Amino acid sequence: MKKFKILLTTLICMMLFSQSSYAGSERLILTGSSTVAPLALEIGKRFEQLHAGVRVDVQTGGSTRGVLDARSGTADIGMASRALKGTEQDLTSHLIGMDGISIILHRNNPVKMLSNAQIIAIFTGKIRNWQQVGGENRSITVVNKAEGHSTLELFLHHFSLKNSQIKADVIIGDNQQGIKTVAGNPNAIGYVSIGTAEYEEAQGTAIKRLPMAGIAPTTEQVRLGKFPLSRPLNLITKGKPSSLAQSFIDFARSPAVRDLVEAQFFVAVASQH
Amino acid sequence: MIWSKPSSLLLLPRNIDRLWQPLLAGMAVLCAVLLLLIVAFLLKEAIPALHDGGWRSFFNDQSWYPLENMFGLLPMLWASLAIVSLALLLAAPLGLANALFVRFYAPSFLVTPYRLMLALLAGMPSVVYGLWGLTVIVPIIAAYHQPGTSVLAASLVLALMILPTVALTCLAALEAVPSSLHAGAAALGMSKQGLLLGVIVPAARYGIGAGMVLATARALGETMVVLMVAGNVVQTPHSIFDPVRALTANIALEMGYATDLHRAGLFTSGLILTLLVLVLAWFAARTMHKYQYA
Amino acid sequence: MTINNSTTAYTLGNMTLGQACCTPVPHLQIKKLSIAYAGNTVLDDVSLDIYKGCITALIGPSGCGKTSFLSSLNCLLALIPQASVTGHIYFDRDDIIHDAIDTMRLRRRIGMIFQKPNPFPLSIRRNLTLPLREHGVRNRYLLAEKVEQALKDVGLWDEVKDRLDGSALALSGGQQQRLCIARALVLEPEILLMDEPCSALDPIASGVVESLIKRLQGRYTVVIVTHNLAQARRVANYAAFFWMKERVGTLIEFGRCVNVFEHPRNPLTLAYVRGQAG
Amino acid sequence: MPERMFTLLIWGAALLVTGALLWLLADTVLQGVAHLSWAFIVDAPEHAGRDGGIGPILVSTLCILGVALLVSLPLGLGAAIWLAEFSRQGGFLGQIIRLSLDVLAGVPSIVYGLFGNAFFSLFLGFGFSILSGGLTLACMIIPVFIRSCEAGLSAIDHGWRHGALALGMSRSTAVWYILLPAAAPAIIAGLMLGIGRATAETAALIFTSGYVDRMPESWMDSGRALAVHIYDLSMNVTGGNAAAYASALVLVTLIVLLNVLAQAMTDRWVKRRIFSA
Repeated sequence: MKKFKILLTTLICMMLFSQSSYAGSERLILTGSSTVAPLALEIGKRFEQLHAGVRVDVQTGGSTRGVLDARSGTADIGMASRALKGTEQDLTSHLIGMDGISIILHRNNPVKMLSNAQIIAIFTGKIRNWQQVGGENRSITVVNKAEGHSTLELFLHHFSLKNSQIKADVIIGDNQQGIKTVAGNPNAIGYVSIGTAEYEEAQGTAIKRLPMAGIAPTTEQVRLGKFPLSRPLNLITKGKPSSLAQSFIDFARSPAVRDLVEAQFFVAVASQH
Repeated sequence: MIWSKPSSLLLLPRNIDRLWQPLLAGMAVLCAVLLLLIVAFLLKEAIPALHDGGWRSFFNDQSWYPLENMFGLLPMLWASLAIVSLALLLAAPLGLANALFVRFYAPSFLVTPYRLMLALLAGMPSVVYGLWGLTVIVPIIAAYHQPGTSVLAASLVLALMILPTVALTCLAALEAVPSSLHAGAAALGMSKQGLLLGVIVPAARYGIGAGMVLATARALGETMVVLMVAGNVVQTPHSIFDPVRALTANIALEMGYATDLHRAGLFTSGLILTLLVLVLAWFAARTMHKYQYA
Repeated sequence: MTINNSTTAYTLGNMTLGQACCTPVPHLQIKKLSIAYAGNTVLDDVSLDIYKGCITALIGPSGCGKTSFLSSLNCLLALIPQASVTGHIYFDRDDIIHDAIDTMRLRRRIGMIFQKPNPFPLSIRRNLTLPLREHGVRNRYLLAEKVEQALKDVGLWDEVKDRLDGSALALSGGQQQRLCIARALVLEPEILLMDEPCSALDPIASGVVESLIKRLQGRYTVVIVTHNLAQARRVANYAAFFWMKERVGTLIEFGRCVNVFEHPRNPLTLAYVRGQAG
Repeated sequence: MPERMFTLLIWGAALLVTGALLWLLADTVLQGVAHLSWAFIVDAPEHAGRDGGIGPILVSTLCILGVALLVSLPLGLGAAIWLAEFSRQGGFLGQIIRLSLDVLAGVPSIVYGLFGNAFFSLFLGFGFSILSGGLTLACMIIPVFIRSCEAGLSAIDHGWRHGALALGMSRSTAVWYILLPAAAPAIIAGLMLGIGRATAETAALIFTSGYVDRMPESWMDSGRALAVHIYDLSMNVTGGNAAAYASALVLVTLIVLLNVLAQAMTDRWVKRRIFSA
């Protein structure tokens, strides 16, 4: 009985202590795009080092979620891998980088190039074998994204497709899952963020990016504004952000994080000027 | 005298039970109210999708494309049912056979380790089954039929996952059969096979049945395994190699990203799942009821 | 009729053998008692006095409501859902059926021994100290003293004094039943209700318990249900004979043990005690 | 069907199942051990979990489990005691509560996740946090725990109950000193079932306790559970399989250890009940 009481007291003390430590520190909550999240996480870590007592929590949830959380106040800052839509003009976006969307194949797939028409035919199920586009005699595994991701929306918009037209074999959630799926299947075709794909390739993952409309899917082409399927990476706030959020946004847009942005293979805004 | 003898028996409000009873009753009611709370919150979140006859779209729409405001749940419902029934088709006979093995065939030195193994695997997290299915079963199926993630993969892993539970519940039901029945049948000169199939298994049928229903409920509610190995493509399955998305996987996959009507749609599928489980629980309770009075 | 606190009847001590006082003063008065389960009457219209310091045996065939009658005396019947009791049971001026009484206190004063020995799954010592603590005895020395005395009273002390902290469930059936009696005695009750206390025991253990019951006479008021007519005859001062009439149990005859067994007034009683019916 | 065929069939089924299960077990243990080290257990994850360890995740997992048990144990035990010892037999309230508990026990974990997200995270404003996750898990294990405890209490010989009451003991005393220790095996079984379910749970935690794989600093911080980490590594992280298997091994070992611990603690409790004077 005595031991139990001691245990209970300790627990309560721990709770009080942790509560007070929580109250003493400032916290920034970022939610939204899974494309921006890894970058925001890295920026957050550096930001924490510079600002003692600040904790930056990053949760993924898709661009639309980021927009809505910023609007509702659930998050201090939303993350979106797209521009704000017409219905979202009540919010403010802060550009922190640029990214593109690239078609990816398994590294061992001999196919070097696909035209837009071929891509559409593959994703709508009209072409079902790699032989039809100059590859080996294998059936194609189409990897599509789950609804709610801006990557999917941009891809569909670019090729003027509806999601219901796509005949997918596998549906994936995050960029990383798409890359893992394609890397594990020699017959797969998918599309992911260029930044994520370049990062993964640098890590030795067995994927390759395909040029689109003859333009190589690289950070360089996105920077030059030549790559057709490119998009802004934004931080979203409602009204005037808190001073902490403002300093985080300023920090994320400053040259101080340029190496982080480039390490994730995105185009840093600071370099555009 | 340490305590004085009560001069009267008249009630004094000293009884400690009077303190505990309402407290404990309150706890019990609180636990039960949880069900109401869950249903209420699911309904509250699902209302935007249900009102104005919106619920009809869940059954009338062709398929699930929230971006295009199509909320047909039927393909996923069929997928869930296909996966579960195939898994049960595999797990039920194998589980029963394993229970018979442990009870009547296994050499005595094997019985305890075998039971331990079953108990350990029954407690294995489903995400571990999913991980194993994703890295072992899916590539094997993919070698025969792309992409590997399919109804078959999900059913196989799910069957393996519920097998220990099925075997253990069947075993419990078999052990509940009185041994006098055993001796009686053996005295009639019945063969072991005749004894098991003709006497023991029928005598244990209600216990076995209830175990199966519980296993079905568990398989139907399982999320991680189907999310990881079924492929998650929304379509009505036409072959066991088709990748499909189950109702539970749909919630797990899209919940983090869903907003507005889409989110409401996911809560609706949660409601439908709960309803399915309710029916199964009622069924199991009825089976058990029969069992008690058989 | 009230209990005099100063009498020595309730102090513990080595019990003496042989006849002690058995005065025909009613300790419990039962008036027109009827018991029904879910509307089916099982015992109808029983009126009976239980005499102070005497052993009263309840005899009769199975199912005639003897056990129900016994459990109504300490309000244990109220635990069974749908059981209803009508009539009056007077104890210490209170009607325990109709007055708002503290059943916990009532049961401390009216102990009960069950057919199947039911020592708690605790140590032998704890079986005795737990009820004492519940009723406010906290002093360690006093507890130890009372435990020893109770065990000596039931003749168990020499058998278990070396293993008081061993599990009570390790005792033999007869020892368990004596422990249960000790557990009831340690609370210094006034009345002991015994529901076939020997029927689950072997003949030797049964003999030991029976002699123990006999020694309780004069110090406690005992009501004992038994199917063993010879035993009833050996231990009881009074006997009550119950019988089923049209599926409803009722009291046929009550009187001094000798009278009921030797010169019954009712032919049914005669047939039963002679072994011709029941 | 000849007798021998049937025997062969039974043995075949046993071998098949044992083979498959041992395959799974061996894979988990062998692949897990290959990546396992002390550093893996205490370090923080790096590169999305490819490198580094699972230290903060282990802490989050135990915190979530702690919250779940702290809430569900007293509540569940109290409810079970009321159902078994205080409620009127065949009473209306008792029946309703039992029925809803049966339904709750069958509700899929993902539905608990939906509820936890809507109720704890959003309605009560706990956000993605260890508190939300723990409370959601508590809701999930309470029905299983109650039913197990109640079954254990109901299976106890009525003689003890009557004996205690006939001695003028209160029901509360009888429950605390006699019935609970006697029902201890069933209570541990329920506890183990609950711990097993809570530790293994993934789906209900994704939307309640969240993904953050850093060391939690308060109950309101988001914390990634081990099961969620395994899911993330296997689905989202290229080259994460080795770490996933190592985490899986840690998770399974953790569940076994917690079971042993629960068993030992209950044993001690029962002994104290028997022997303290």
